[in-house]
Formats: sequence, C-alpha cells, structure tokens
Amino acid sequence: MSKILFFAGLQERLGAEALELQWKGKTIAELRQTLKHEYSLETIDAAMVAINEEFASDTAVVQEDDTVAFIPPVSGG
Amino acid sequence: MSKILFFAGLQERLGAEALELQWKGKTIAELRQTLKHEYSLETIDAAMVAINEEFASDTAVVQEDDTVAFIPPVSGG
Amino acid sequence: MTRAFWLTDQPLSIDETVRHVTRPEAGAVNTFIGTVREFTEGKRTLQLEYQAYIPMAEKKLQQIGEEIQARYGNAEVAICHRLGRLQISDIAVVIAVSTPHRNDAFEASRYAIERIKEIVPIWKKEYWEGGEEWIGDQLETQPYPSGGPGKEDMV
Amino acid sequence: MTRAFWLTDQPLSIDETVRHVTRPEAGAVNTFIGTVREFTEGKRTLQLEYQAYIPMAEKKLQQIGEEIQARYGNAEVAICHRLGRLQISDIAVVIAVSTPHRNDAFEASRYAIERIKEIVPIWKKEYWEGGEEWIGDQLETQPYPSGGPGKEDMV
Repeated sequence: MSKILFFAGLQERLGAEALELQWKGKTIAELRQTLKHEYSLETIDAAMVAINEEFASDTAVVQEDDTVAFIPPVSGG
Repeated sequence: MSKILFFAGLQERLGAEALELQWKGKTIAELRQTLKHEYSLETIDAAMVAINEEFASDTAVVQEDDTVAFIPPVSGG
Repeated sequence: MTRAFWLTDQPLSIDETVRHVTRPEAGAVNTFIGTVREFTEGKRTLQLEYQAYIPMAEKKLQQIGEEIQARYGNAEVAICHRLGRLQISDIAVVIAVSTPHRNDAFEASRYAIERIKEIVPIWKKEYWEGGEEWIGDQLETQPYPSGGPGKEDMV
Repeated sequence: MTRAFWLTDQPLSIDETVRHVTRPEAGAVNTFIGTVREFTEGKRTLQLEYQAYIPMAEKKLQQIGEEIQARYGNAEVAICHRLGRLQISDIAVVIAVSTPHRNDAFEASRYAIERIKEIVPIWKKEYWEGGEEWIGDQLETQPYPSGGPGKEDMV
C-alpha cells in the first residue's frame, strides 16, 4: 500500500490527513487524476509532489511502501 | 576655556584624555597645527573634528566653552 | 553541535538560534526574523496557524543550509520555524548565518528566506475578522483560495 | 518606548534589541550582529577593547535611525554597541530593523552597519599575541598604526 499525505487546504477539503491506496507501479499523474475526479480535489494540480520526502515529477512511478505527499504552494517564513 | 578631547591612539600618544586650552576665536586648523607641533600628535591630520558632538570643518572657529573632539578614523561595529 | 534546523510549537529565541552559528572565525552574523503582521493589504489578521510536513520540512531547511555552504564557503546556518497558532508580533521564523565577513552574511540570510518560501513544506492559515484562508503563494501577495472554509465545499 | 540606541559595557542581548522594533505592522526584522573574530588576515586576536565618545556616539546611532526612517519610510531601528574588553565570539554590536516587508529590512540593516563604520565615534583596539593596536580604518582592512604601544612614542 502507498500512503498519500495531504496538507493545508487539500487536507481540509479532503477532510483527512492521509489516504491509503494501492498505487504500486502507477504514476503520480494517474494519482492526480484519481484524486481530482474521485475525491473532488480540484486544486491538486497546483500542488507539487514528494515521494519519500523528496520532490518528484508527475512521471514518477510509485513503488511498494512509498509515501506520497501533495505539497500545495508553500507559505512558510 | 575650550575642552579638547582625544580618543584611541591619539589619547595614548598624548597620555591624556583631554586638554584645556584657551582657543576662543581661533580655528580648528590652527588647533591642529599646535597639537601637531607642540604635542607631537603627528597623526592628528587623519582625525575628523567634532565641536559640541557634531562634525565640524577645519575652518570652524571655536567659541567660548566649546568642546572640541578629535575623532580618529572610527572602527566600531 | 546540536540540531541547527528545527520546527517547534514553542516560542523561538533569537539568541539561542544565533548561538548555533557563533564561532571564532566568524565576525558577522545576519539574522532574519519573520513576525506575524497585523495588516496585509488592508486586511486585519487576528492570528495565524502554521502547519508543516515536519520530517520533509526539516530536511529541506537542512538542504538550504548545505546550499549556502556550497555558495558561500565558510558559512554556518541555523533555521527554526514555529508551528501551531501564533498571535500578532509572534516570531514565525528565525534564520541565522555566520560568515567571516559581513557581505556574505547578508546575502546568505537573504538567500535562505527566499528558498524557504520556495521549497520548504510549511503552510500558514490566516484568520481574519470575517474568515480564514490557507495562504498558498510563495511571494505572499496572492491568496490561494483552494482551502477556503466554506462548509459547502467540504467533503 | 525605551531608549533604542545605546552603548553599554554589559553583554548584549539580541532578543532584547529586537523587542525594541517589534510591532504589529512589521512582518520582517533583520538583525546584524558583529562578533569578535579570532583571525584577521592570519593574525590571531586574543581580545578586543572598544572605546567610544559616548554622548556623540549615541547621538550618531540615533541619527542613523533617523536616516533609515527617511529612506525607508515605515522602519523602526534599534542599535546597541558594547564597550570595554571583549573576548573572542563576544557580541560587539547588534542592529535590528523592522519593516512591513523583508526587502527593506535587509537593505536598511546593511545601511546601518556601513554608516556605523563611517560616522559613529567608536574605536577598537586589537590585542594580538605580539602586541596591540588601535584599528583605525573604517573598512577594517588597513591598520592605522598611530596608536601603537611602543613606549618610545609616548609623551
């Protein structure tokens, strides 16, 4: 299983901090589509993605036990 | 009388923090000459001058009860 | 040395952050401190809430420190960021950079705050008199309305 | 507000200096901290002594604050400088500037340290292993040998 993390506005919209999905072998781009259409996360396209705490591209393929995080535009500092 | 203040290297060379001189009506330029030749303060030309805590030029004329300070190149900070 | 890049829900101390970078060969320390501002474009902020993806954020702060060492050579960096609810004038972030000479300290500190706003997963939510909003623009000029609190939008 | 421009022979606190400039409309504070560096151009400093023309120096620090307010508009400034004997890594000066946005805070803090080295009557004497010397160059690159300690030079 893959753990999918959400923060800030995405977390509030989803109503949860994380989802557990079976995503091994599929891409981040596919995950975005699923989240957008099945979870109503319309703004997910504005978010960057991290796999195991490092930024990753939409073409990255999720591996077993990966942690995927959607990073909305940051506003720290 | 005018109080003449010295700092840093000038103070050490003179061996005193201040002199009292009667300098009313005379210029800073004249004072420099006197200090250079009669007090062996050869480096006084590198110093700026303040009268009553404000920078002043060599053409300024000292008034009764003025405090004159010689300000060697500063090195605070 | 103790950990020089950290997140905390406790008040930040500038003196403590600077102690992380003080050393005999450095004569200059620059610090940047971000505080909670009451008015942004005429709108009054009541309080802020900071949230982070904590392990990744601490890694990215450390990465910024490494980028600065690569760019400026002899530089030590410490960065701490507050999380949770903050009131007006509370300190949200402290950056401290020490270098032998002052020019590098100013530039490196500036570099650090710009990079924080680019790559560190920390978000703030502003609470105004009439509502609340997750702020999502790195330049702090455009609100990012995805996370608005309207109940009709919640899942 | 308490006095925001001062000289003291006591250790300086950055947090205290920053409190002088913290206010609701400012979201950014930049501080510059000058510490005693051990090595300057390969020469090892053992300790420093700072001397000032105190009333004029405090006036000139305040003048720098006024210059910054004239240049940057909404800026608050606090500056404190240590006097007397300092050891390696002791803090010699703390400058704090608060502004609504960070760019001005960086620029104004930079302006303040450059102006201190131009117009504020404070001098430092360096004690090295083999001697001592009043440093007299504002850029801190050329020693000013007038005040050397040679006994044959004393009046």
